[in-house]
Amino acid sequence: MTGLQEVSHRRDAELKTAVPKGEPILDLLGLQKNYGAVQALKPASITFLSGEIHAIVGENGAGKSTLIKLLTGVIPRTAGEVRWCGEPVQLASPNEAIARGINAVHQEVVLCPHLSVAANMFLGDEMDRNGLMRKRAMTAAAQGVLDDLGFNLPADATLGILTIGQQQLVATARAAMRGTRFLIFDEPTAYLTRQESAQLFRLIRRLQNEGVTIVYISHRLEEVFELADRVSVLRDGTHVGTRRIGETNEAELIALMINRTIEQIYHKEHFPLGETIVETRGLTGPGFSDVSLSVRSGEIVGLYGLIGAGRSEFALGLYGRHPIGAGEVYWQGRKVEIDNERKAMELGIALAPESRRDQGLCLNLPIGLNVNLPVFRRLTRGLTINRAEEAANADRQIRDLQIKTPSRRVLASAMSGGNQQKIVIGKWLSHGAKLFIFDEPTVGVDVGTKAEIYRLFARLLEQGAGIILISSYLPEVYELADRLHVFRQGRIVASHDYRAASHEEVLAQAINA
Amino acid sequence: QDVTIPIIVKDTTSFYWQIVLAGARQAGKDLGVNVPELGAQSESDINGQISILENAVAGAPAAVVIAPTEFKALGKPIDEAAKSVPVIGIDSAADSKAFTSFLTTDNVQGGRIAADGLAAAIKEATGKEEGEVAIITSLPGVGSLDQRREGFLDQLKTKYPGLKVVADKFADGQATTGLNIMTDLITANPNLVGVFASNLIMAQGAGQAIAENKLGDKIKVIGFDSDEKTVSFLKEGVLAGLVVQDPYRMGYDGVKTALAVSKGEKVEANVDTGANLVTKANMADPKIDALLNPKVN
Amino acid sequence: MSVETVEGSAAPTPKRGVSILFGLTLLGLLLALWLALGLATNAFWTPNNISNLLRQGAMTAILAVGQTFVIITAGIDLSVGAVVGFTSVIVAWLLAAGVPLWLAVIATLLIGVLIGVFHAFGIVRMGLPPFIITLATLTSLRGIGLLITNGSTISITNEAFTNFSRADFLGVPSLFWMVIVVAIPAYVFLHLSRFGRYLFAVGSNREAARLSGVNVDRTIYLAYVLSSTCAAFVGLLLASRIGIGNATQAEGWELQAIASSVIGGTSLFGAVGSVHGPLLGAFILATINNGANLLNVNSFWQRIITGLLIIVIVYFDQLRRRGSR
Amino acid sequence: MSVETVEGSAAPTPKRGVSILFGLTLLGLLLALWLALGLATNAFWTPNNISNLLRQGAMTAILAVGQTFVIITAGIDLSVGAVVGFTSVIVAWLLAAGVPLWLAVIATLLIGVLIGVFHAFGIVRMGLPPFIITLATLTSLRGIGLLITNGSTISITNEAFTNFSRADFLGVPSLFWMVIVVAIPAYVFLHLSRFGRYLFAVGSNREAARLSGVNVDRTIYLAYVLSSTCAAFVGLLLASRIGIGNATQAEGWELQAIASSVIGGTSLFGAVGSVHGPLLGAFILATINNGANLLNVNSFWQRIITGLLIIVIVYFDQLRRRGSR
Ligand SMILES: Nc1ncnc2c1ncn2[C@@H]1O[C@H](COP(=O)(O)OP(=O)(O)OP(=O)(O)O)[C@@H](O)[C@H]1O
Ligand SMILES: Nc1ncnc2c1ncn2[C@@H]1O[C@H](COP(=O)(O)OP(=O)(O)OP(=O)(O)O)[C@@H](O)[C@H]1O
Ligand SMILES: O[C@H]1[C@H](O)[C@@H](O)OC[C@H]1O
Ligand SMILES: [Mg+2]
Ligand SMILES: [Mg+2]
Repeated sequence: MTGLQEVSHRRDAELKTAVPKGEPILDLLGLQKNYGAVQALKPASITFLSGEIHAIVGENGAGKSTLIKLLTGVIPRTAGEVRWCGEPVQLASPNEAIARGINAVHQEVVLCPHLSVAANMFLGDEMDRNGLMRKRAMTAAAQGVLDDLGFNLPADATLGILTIGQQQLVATARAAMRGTRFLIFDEPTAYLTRQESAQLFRLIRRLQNEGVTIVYISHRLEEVFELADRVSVLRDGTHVGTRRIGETNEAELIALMINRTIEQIYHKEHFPLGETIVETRGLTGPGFSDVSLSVRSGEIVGLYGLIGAGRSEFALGLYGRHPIGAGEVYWQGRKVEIDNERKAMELGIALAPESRRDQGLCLNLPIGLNVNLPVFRRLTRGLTINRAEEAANADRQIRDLQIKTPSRRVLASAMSGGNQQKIVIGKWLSHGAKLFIFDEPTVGVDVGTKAEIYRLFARLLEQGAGIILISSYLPEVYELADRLHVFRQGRIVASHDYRAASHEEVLAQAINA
Repeated sequence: QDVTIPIIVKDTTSFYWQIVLAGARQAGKDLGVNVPELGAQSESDINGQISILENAVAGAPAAVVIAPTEFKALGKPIDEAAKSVPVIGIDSAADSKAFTSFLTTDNVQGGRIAADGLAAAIKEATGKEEGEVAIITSLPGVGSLDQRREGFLDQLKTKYPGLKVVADKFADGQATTGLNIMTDLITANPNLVGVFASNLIMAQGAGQAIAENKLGDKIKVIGFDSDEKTVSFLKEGVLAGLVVQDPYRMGYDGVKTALAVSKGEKVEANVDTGANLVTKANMADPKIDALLNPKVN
Repeated sequence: MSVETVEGSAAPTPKRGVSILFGLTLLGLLLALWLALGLATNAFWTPNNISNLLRQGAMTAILAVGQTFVIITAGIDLSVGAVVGFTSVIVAWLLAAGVPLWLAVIATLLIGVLIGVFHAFGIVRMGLPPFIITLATLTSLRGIGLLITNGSTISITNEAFTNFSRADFLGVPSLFWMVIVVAIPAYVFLHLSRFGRYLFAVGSNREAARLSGVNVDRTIYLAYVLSSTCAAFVGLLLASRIGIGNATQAEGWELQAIASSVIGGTSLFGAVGSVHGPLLGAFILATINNGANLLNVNSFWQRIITGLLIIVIVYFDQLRRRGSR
Repeated sequence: MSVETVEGSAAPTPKRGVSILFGLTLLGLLLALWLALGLATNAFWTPNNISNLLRQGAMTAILAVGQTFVIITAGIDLSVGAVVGFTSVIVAWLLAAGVPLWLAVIATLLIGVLIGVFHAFGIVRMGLPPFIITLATLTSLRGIGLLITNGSTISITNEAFTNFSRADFLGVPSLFWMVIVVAIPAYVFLHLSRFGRYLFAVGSNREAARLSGVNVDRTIYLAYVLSSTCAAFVGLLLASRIGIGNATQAEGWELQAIASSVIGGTSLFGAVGSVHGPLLGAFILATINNGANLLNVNSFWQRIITGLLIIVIVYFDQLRRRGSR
């Protein structure tokens, strides 16, 4: 026995008493959740069958994560009933859910940044002997699980130094190890590339084979069709239907989700390329080296690579957040030293960073303040801020990006994941920059809004800006980038013009296959 | 200067103890003795003073002069110290028979003197030893302040039954708190005729309240110890009187006695350095004037 | 911070009977206290006592406002009490040395600015925790003040200066006017200017603020300078009020200031706070003391009651905040 | 959080010359201090003085360990000084009432436990900020202690009890043995048991800990109970050392304890800390005082130097930590 099997031996024991495959294991009867006046989940009734992979889709703010939080005892329900193996259950605390073998990988990584990877994986379920923890054994076991899953991560590293994508892998490994009967994934592939996603899918199928029931939430419909047995759709907190996967198609799901159709997700307009806005020559810094690329007015430059390939680090370096070791940056033909973020902003660079929680948002502050943060200087009249303009700018971004909120005064933390992501994007849209760097801009954003965001990109290009688009979702960079650079271990290993290489080629270059 | 005689006061941050230290310093100069000046950061820091005593003894001095912060608590540590060096007590007593010599004012007596002074001032203003009075103590749990309060209250009870204590307040060692308490006392007790502010800081705070409200004629305040500020209050009639001790002499004679002891000379076991009531009337006396203007530095 | 984002944590739901109290804002609680004291004592609502009360809360109130700027950035300034004592010495010393009043005042405020700069330098450049650098200045400043005064006090003979704190203007004590003089610009700064927004952003997520182009270092300098300058200003007021410079005064006022701020709803985790909150907090504390004195509550009971009232008031305020979410 | 996760912030890189100092751990810095004092004074390395030093640091050290548990959960316990004073009164009172020593000791420790339970209750059930609830007990406990003693002191006549703090065992002062008696289980608890790990988890991300099935409430109870119990234990030691019960003792020790903890590397944002750090911090502070006394430094200069040394020591320690990342 190695890795995952070893630590999940309990699973076998528990599954002996399990509900037969295909029978209802978890029944929701009129389950409901209100946050104050907000009805996040209107009475919903869904049945999960033992051993199935059940996908849940819906627009941002539709109530998917809320549903998950109810099932895992994170938040108390407002009304309704939950039946577990036919018995009504309270699910009043995470403990209760865990005890029944229900576990989740939440949309926002909820782990302890100060603890090691192994400590996080075993948190709440430590191995000990005579009251003393067996730290070495836990590290070894955790490493075994990570290796077994094909995640290239050190079990003894402090979690906080990992990138957000890597942290998500840890959360996945942790849940896989502990979700003994019912396992929920809330957008697990948000920060993952195809390569890592494939590993995850293998894991999910393996768990299914072991008899675990899986709930899978994603905005990527192709994943839903690849994995799921059945799919439920939420719209505005209402359960609008459940379909067998073989009996539906993308168009129907989208129609159910947003009550209208979308002709084209990847809204791409080609503009005549203008003068070069920025050019890097042999740029080297922490996490990337010898990166030479240029961005022209009207151009989208895509960066693709696996987790940890150094794309985000390059963006932060260019933006002046991290020190540059070697190489030059030319801004509109002039050599510049960008040694802090403000200098970058003054030149006309905007960066929407990849981690909304750590870098993008002031979570316990209002949406309005978050959206306006980069532009307060412009909103200032004399000593004070022009409150009318402040409100107008915030409201405009909320409208343009369809951020689902009653008011700009609501705290960012009360937004659904996708809506938070839209705030991160919205911060920069009115900044009037020349060069926009979007690092994973559509993570967790629903298809409808995605199309809207791409339209906004086009508007920026039309105004003469250039865009660096970093994405782990190959179709996105592939369909949008005029020029696509593939990163591997901090270097550009290949560059392609618009759609010049196939998906497979690009992927192979990224993983050095 | 091979002979070292440390002096340990209660609290180095108050003027009173600076005068003691000045006296000790002068004695050191006059007698050719090295006098480290030690003390805790607050009069209520008993543990701090014990530590300082331990450290001082560790340096193997010729003798130690100490003003114990607390009667009972310093007893054993002084016994302990006296096993290796002669110990001279000043200012306040301790529960120890180990003092070779002891130079002090009696704080209970100081409280009685304050009561006498207050009664006299009230009588002068109203013609009778009657009315409502109050006492403000800077900090609870400080031995010498407790003794003054005790002496004051006892003297009122036995000698001046007409003076009724309507408020018995403890502050937090801050002049501003003394000031606030005093203004509130004035508001809440319109018939107040006298107050005992039992140390320097409280006398400053209470005096300020009297000055602000120009009540020097109506409410008589007796303070304890003196500095430039309280002396000027006395001159202006804001304060009716001050009980003053002779800290300079305690410091000077403390070191002098300690040196004598270390040389094996015979010294007096108990010296009363005296407490006096100072009023506007007697403040010009040369003897009093010397007490009010010690040669600090 | 994690603590902030906990959702649906076991917030006890208010019970029926006492529900009126739960709906009260902090201002309501203060007024309720005043009402109760008015009923319990004759002296409370006299003009004289109201003046006293306004004077008594004034200095803590100003300190608390300054402190709040720092706390909003998720920092802390333990030095303010020491700065008050120290600057009272500085101004007394300068006046004693014959420096003209206006110059002495400006010089003292400048000292406040410098202390704040030093704190921010320690935090930003040397990477020290705010707790440590301000604790260090707390300790050192008292030492320097004691050295200057040789452990004693410096009397202030300048009548104009010492009369100031006693004076009234339009029937309101000058000390309270000083609160207004500080509070209005503070309000404009914190709630209406972009720098105020930056304080919140830095306190909420330093990295996000930085990537949004906020000059995080400068924001931190600003916060600590404002706090120390408020403290130096209070040092002037204190010197004027008690007519002396004394380095050991204002001991423990940092805790009073922080407590006022937290009672006023500021979160020690940063990013939550206002200007009016700490003012209310400071006057709630002052009212408790004033009331206890008027009621002639035993000094020891007074401490016990103060502790209990703090719990009760903050509890009600927390409930209201939760309820309104 | 945000503050913690900032990477590669402008950490000034150590310059050549002084680089040896930068490599020193906190223990190294303490030893360097001892070495320097040994060279500067004859008295430092005498057995008598070492005993003194060990005694003088002991009480703060124990308080700092207790405090560290709380700080690791991102909390704070301002009450510890007051608890020390209060429990010194309790034990003196019980002994004066003729209660047998063993019972008095146990009862006093139980009072410590109860105070901790009350704090955790306020935080967990009433939703009060730790700063507020512990500040409130700080205030109230002193009041209750003063009421019990009527503002004065209670003498302890039990010789066995008062001799304890003066005794030595194997040439080491009993007070220092008490540090060891606390530190070893504390180490096992914090670094080797799962409960210790939960403290870190709760401080790092309360929500994550909760979702992992960690009993967050119980963990918080544990932390505050440990802190108060350590404080009650120190109250016993203090009562033994000064031979009286006095409610106003140990004033400001909470700051000493927190400072020792932070000097020892604990982060006030939670989730960073150890048992040995606060011990070293406490003995560094004790050494500074002891050394200044031996060197006969003027007590005002002593404060100034203490402040500066705190800055220097923490600065070096920060540099080393950063460097080693
Ligand atoms: N803590 C909260 N307080 C108030 N409202 C909340 C809170 N959390 C979520 N909501 C609201 O509940 C609704 C549903 O949110 P939820 O997170 O379930 O959406 P979701 O379907 O997961 O969306 P996404 O695809 O963006 O993740 C949203 O309108 C959201 O604003
Ligand atoms: N603070 C840090 N300390 C050490 N290494 C780091 C740190 N931050 C990032 N790295 C490493 O730098 C490399 C580049 O990471 P980066 O985040 O730029 O990758 P990426 O291509 O954007 O991938 P991702 O999808 O994970 O964001 C990775 O190996 C990462 O582990
Ligand atoms: O005599 C002194 C007293 O012992 C101390 O407590 O306060 C200063 C002096 O009055
Ligand atoms: Mg969601
Ligand atoms: Mg990235």
